[in-house]
Amino acid sequence: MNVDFTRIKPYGDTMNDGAVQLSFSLPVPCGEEAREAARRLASQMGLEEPQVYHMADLGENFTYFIVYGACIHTVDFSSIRVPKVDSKQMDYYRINQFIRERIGRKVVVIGACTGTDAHTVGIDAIMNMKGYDGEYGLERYPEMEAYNLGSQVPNEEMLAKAMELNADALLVSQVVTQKGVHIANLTNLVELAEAEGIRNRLLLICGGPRINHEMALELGYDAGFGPGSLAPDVASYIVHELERRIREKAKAR
Amino acid sequence: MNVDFTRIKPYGDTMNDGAVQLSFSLPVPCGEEAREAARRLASQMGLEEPQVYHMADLGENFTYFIVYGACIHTVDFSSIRVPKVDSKQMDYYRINQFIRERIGRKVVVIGACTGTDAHTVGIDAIMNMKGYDGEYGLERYPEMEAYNLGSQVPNEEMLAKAMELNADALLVSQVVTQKGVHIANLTNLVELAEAEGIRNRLLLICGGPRINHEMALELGYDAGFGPGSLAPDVASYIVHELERRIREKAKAR
Amino acid sequence: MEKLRIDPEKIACARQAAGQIAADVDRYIGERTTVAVERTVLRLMGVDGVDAEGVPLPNVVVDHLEEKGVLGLGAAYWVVNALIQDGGSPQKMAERVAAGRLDLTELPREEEETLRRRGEELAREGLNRVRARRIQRDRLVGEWGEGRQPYLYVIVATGDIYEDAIQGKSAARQGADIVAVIRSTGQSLIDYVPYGATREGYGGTYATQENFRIMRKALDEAGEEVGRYIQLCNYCSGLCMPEIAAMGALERLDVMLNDALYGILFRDINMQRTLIDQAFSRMINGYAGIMINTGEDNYLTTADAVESAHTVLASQFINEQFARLSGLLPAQMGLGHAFEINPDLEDGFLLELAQAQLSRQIFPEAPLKYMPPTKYMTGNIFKGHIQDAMFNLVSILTGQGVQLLGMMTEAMHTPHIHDRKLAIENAQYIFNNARHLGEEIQYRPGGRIEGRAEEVLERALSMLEEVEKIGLFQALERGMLADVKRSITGGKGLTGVLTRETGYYNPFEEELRRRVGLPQREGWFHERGLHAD
Amino acid sequence: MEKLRIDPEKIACARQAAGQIAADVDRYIGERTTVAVERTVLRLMGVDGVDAEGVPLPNVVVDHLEEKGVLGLGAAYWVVNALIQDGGSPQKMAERVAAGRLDLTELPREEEETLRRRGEELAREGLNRVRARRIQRDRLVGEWGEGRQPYLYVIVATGDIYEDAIQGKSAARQGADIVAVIRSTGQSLIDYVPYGATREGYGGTYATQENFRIMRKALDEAGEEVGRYIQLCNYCSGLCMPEIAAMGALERLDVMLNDALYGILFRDINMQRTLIDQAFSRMINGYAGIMINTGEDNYLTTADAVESAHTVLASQFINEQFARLSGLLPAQMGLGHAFEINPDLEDGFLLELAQAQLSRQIFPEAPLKYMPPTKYMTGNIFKGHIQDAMFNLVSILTGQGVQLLGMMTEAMHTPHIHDRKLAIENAQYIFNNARHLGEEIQYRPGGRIEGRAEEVLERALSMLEEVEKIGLFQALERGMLADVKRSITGGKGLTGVLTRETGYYNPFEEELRRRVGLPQREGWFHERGLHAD
Ligand code: B12
Ligand code: B12
Ligand SMILES: Cc1ncc(COP(=O)(O)O)c(C=O)c1O
Ligand SMILES: Cc1ncc(COP(=O)(O)O)c(C=O)c1O
Repeated sequence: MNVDFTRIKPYGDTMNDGAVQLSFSLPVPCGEEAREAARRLASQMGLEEPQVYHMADLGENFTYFIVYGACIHTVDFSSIRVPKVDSKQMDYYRINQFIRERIGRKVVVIGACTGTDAHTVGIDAIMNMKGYDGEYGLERYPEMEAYNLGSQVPNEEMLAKAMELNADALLVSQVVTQKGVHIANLTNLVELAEAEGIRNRLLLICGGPRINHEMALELGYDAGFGPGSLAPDVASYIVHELERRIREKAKAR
Repeated sequence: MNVDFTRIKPYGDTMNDGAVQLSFSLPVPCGEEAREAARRLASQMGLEEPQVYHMADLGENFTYFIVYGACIHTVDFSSIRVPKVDSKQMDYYRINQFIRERIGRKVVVIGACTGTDAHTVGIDAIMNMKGYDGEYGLERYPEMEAYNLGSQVPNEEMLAKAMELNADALLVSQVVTQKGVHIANLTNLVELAEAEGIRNRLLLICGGPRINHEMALELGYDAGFGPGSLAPDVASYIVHELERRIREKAKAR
Repeated sequence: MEKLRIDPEKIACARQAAGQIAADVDRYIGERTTVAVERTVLRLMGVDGVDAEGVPLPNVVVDHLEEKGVLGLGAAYWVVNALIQDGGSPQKMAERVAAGRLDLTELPREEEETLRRRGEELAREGLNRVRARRIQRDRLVGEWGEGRQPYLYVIVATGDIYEDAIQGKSAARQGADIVAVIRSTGQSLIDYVPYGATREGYGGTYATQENFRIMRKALDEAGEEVGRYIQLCNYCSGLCMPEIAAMGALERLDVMLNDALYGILFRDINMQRTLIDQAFSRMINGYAGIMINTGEDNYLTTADAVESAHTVLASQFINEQFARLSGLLPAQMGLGHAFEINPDLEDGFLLELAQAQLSRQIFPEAPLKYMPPTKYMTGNIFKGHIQDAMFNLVSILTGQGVQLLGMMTEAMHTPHIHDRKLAIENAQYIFNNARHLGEEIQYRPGGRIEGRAEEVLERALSMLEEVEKIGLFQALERGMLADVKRSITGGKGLTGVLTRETGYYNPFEEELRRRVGLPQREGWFHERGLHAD
Repeated sequence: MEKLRIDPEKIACARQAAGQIAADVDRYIGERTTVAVERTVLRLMGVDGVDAEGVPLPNVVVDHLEEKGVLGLGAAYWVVNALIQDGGSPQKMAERVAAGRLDLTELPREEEETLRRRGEELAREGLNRVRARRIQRDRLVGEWGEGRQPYLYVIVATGDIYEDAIQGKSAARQGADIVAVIRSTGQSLIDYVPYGATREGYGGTYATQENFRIMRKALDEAGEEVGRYIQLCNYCSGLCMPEIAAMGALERLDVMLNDALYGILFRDINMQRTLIDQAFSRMINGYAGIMINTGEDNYLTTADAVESAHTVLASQFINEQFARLSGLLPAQMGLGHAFEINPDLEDGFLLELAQAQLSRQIFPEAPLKYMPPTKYMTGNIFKGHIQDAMFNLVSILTGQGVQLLGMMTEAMHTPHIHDRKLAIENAQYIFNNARHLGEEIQYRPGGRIEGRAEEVLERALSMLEEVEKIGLFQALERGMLADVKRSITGGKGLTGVLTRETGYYNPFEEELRRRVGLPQREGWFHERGLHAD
């Protein structure tokens, strides 16, 4: 099978058949007109021959649909470039060694689950002594001073702590994302840091199930880590970036 | 909640949030670029903030995605009109009475699962003596002569039988739809009937899980019946339409 | 039917240890009250509404008394006094305090007996309103009927009470038996109850009395139409625990999340505060005929479900004893547990089954609340949906009471309208298709399942014995529950804890104890006096 | 482990009745052959390819002999004769017949002994090729390992063999143990095997020898990489049943759908034709070490699964006996049954469990082939996915051998690439998570499950006794199986049935019987002679 990577299409069982499954509800009463509405919506989404295979009355004049169709859109896969945290990945031992050799002092890191968010499992996975998924958390790193402030920490408190401890990096976890609350909260932290004039002295790092690096950059962070991240991913990034900044500053002087 | 029926949108938990779930595979190796490709495809389909919540390596350079996003398209529900088989629905007893009183002779009906299709359960549901879902099949109707030719019946054979028995209606079932084989097969039957010059003497009716009335009309049939159809639905249609035609012919003379 | 052969002796010992643990705490909290308890008293007297700045009147009055340093006598003392001196209703009185036109502490002080008479009257009135709601519930259940257990419990959590109402009605029509309105993040840590209808919460909707009313009305409408009384659930938890109990009792809620320890462990609320608040809140819930749901399931979101299974059981024992001390009947105790074992564990299903069956046998009358897989739910909605199916299977196999339906979209968002539909279909299919399977299978004596149950009970027992030895406060300080360490003076809300001064007066607690048949605190004071000499 | 207490006496009686039914048929078919059997003989001799019009050479030669009215002696007779007379290979000889340059009946006739010598030689050569493939399979399984039972069995059905190869490899990487290539609609009714690689079928892909090769290669590649021998399955069914067996044996297929009655009931193939064809096809499958899968599951697509459960069991007994007569070992008998009970039936799961466990106990060594829900699958893929999960659960609980994975998209299309992935994940999750559940549960003696099993066995037994009395042909005429009535002279392919004339020669059957240790038909002729007098 030859794939034209400049024009890839969904695949079910035949190259370029465009097979896509959809499901959604519409605020209309269940019936043939509802089915037609679902079909038209799918058409607008670029599905040819949309088939409503299942329709269910949800009550209150809502109807649920499961639809299959053949998507007409294509994507140029060959031109896709995804920004990635591109520091070289090191392990626990190499990271500590790197700090000793290239930074020469302890790296201070503060983590928290900020705002009203109380989902600490993610930030704990990165920071806790006992670690996660076979990797020690940052608290265990001898060359790091890691402070986990826990959950529901106001941005102000986190920044105050950062100044008090002269932190190198802030690790912010955001798990609740309903109505974009994480965006608002993350943006607010950056703004506060800028207002305090300490934005440039800090590595601002965020993470969570709906975070990715690209989006973190857009929000004004230095890096973002999504699902499945582990302590060495973050630590590798921190120490490399820190070293780079220290070097740059040295040069500038 | 006020719904603007001229511009309905998918609904998750807030009016007009556009929530849509998608799944599909792309012929690309699993990885961040694949995720981005999926996101772009979803964007093209009109999903804002598409989130790839699940990505799985299918091997052989295929990747599967589950995506959610907010659809920007709207549908004018208020203007939707769906063509429906519009004969008045009658029950077993009324249908037979109708035939006796208004047609005055037995109605001859031939059914079959045509082409290479061997799925007889659907046509049997409509025709079999013992019936289906609580409704007797056409074979049971005293005022009908119903012949079920069974499965894998060539179109030619079905038409020959129609001429031999001077049939009023042909009931064609098509269940296998892969690569549009049902369309080809159904079209072929209409063409043959026209070539034989008997198209107008017959009610051509098709049915099956992927058939609907609108599509049947497009294919040149008089009516189409989809999933969940029952014998009285079809019989009601047949007898009304037959009576109408007989009346018209009488007038024309 | 006793399906697992487990040692009744061990169960009895565990229950006794938990009883002792709860009794120790009860002694401690009997000497204290909280701002939330006092606000609750005001609410039960009928105080409602907010002042010009939007501060709820119960807060205004209690803050006023606290400021004056006199709250240790109980809000009721001052309010009843004012009513006698000044006439009017508690509401009017509160409005005057709010307007700065009344200082409760400056009024002349009535004699105790007069106070008591008026106080008791108010308590009777307040609790009669609660009783009326309870009677109304019984009548409606009688008229409309209700779902059978395991109840299908779903959540709505749009953040907008009007959307919630639609989603709740839709859920009812889909087959739900219980609809819970999830609270917005953060509400549990605010020391007042928001007021009025609210339309923007995050991850949930604010619990307000008006919101309770809106949902109650919506579900009654749907319930009448579908011919099934639909139970309404909210969160009686956080810094306003007893106030929410009162609000729920007045608005005919049917189910309340209400745990003796949850706030301490998962919201870092001060342990004294929560333990005092829960006791009063549970008396109200008990009297209102509300089923409580405890939160043991939460342990397994941070701790490992295999490793920490016994902590769930131990906590169930403790919650049971606290509930008993507040007059809740076993049939009102929706003790929590959860299907949180890693789905990729070989034979994990056997362990789940063991735990669910064990809880069933240990708490035979409790309508156990069974929580779905959440932690190991991923973006793979298809896999998630079958995890939920296995969860439903365990439930019907072991006869759980309240089935908090798992959503295939657990890992992404609070439920969309159709997520609930699919979840309900899932449970209905499994429950119906395997309805009597539990009656038909037996567990191999001495097999993996029985062995696991024994092990969990064993470990729960030794944990309870340990806690009994050191006391619950110490145990919490050492992090024995959910791996979370809390100090007795740490956490939120400690400033809201007060010692009951001599003459402390809470006519509602007294009346509640009378009506429910619990011994009076006074009695206990005397007793203590006796023990002390 | 005998989990259901069922009467061994009844099982023995049923087995005996089925044995008698099969023996009666065997007597009948021993006197006959079919065009397909004769074409198979040619294929085993190495005849392959098509003539100028695209007609397969085995057909050309057999048609040629039929035209001349001499096929009753067996194709081997004429071909061996020609080889001796004329030299060359069977292939060359067939090509010459195709070109019209050779009339086999016009050559001088060799003596029987010479014929036999050459015939046996050809048979040995042909069957040695089969044996080599079998040995190769054993070696590869040894080298790469294989999946554990229940095997994860998936289908590919794109219609295009090259897409099938991709999908098959992808399935292997996803975890499949067996990959079946579904046939295009209609192939079963054509009286020849298409030739070469094919790229357009409907609802499936044509079974051709080249297609077999392409898939075998693809799966070997994937198998080597994933470290698990991937079994290839196709359909040894329809008018070319034994030819496909030969092709499969030569291309190292591992599993074949192969049922003694399926073609009769579901494809309206003449019953004599199918019964003769199946016997020879099964000898080949047996010798090739292929596992057959029977098609009892199909009964439940037209008949009701609760009502007609016993017909499935009865047919399993019959298939077992036919298989035995062809030298198949129990370990090669993938007897079919299916999870087709209406999911909305209360306690339907209990009935499914009873049936699966019953089959397990009655055929303890057979790797039962368990078919997923199909009939009650709808466009609701989410519900479908959990129906499949329950199906998987029954399988792991009862120890089935081959798990034909259910697809959530059953009601819409042959599987898409990710449908398979989700289906495999489903089975892997359930199998692993409940791995030893079967060992841990027991069925309540005399309970609903045991009662159901007894009832099904009882009814199967009386059905078999009835069929034994009237004979299988009569039973089929009366519609006793699958509610389908077939006449002994009706259906497709009857013209392809021939009486074996005196002197009929089929060296492959003889050699197969010798190698497998079955009695020779000749022996049977003698026997009959004895009985007859
Ligand atoms: C466990 C859990 C809880 C526990 C939390 C316990 C605790 N101490 O953390 C409890 C029960 C208390 C809870 C409560 C609530 N929860 Co909750 N909860 C979950 C659940 C089941 C799992 C989350 C989790 O632990 N994941 C495991 C960790 C390891 O993954 P992670 O967070 O993604 O972290 C990884 C990466 O993202 C990354 N990472 C994360 N943070 C950071 C930070 C940095 C700097 C870096 C580098 C990396 C990084 O690294 C981690 C390791 O790989 C999810 C559903 C689900 N299955 O995802 C819902 C979920 C997150 N909860 C949800 C909600 C709504 C709530 C409530 C608001 C409900 C309510 N109204 O009562 C409450 C309130 C909590 C609050 N105030 O925030 C929603 C959020 C919806 C949304 N998208 O907005 C979810 C998705 C469930 C749902 N479908 O409704 N919850
Ligand atoms: C049962 C079944 C079989 C049985 C059929 C037995 C029989 N005698 O009918 C058996 C096992 C033999 C079979 C075989 C095959 N099947 Co099949 N089968 C099904 C299955 C499970 C159910 C179909 C059914 O009986 N539905 C119940 C009836 C009552 O519904 P219905 O047909 O929609 O009929 C209703 C209406 O549509 C309408 N109607 C139907 N016809 C007509 C006609 C008229 C005139 C009117 C008015 C109304 C009407 O009224 C009926 C009652 O309400 C479906 C999957 C599924 N769950 O749908 C696959 C399915 C249809 N089969 C499929 C395939 C591919 C095959 C095979 C080709 C596979 C193979 N290669 O071996 C074979 C070959 C058959 C062939 N040559 O056609 C595919 C078709 C894919 C596609 N869309 O093209 C399906 C969808 C399964 C799948 N996902 O792969 N199959
Ligand atoms: C007992 C209990 N209370 C309350 C909550 C809700 O948390 P919050 O305090 O954030 O409302 C939960 C969470 O599930 C719970 O189990
Ligand atoms: C035993 C058996 N043979 C063959 C088939 C396939 O049918 P066809 O004959 O159309 O290839 C099936 C269908 O599942 C079957 O069970």
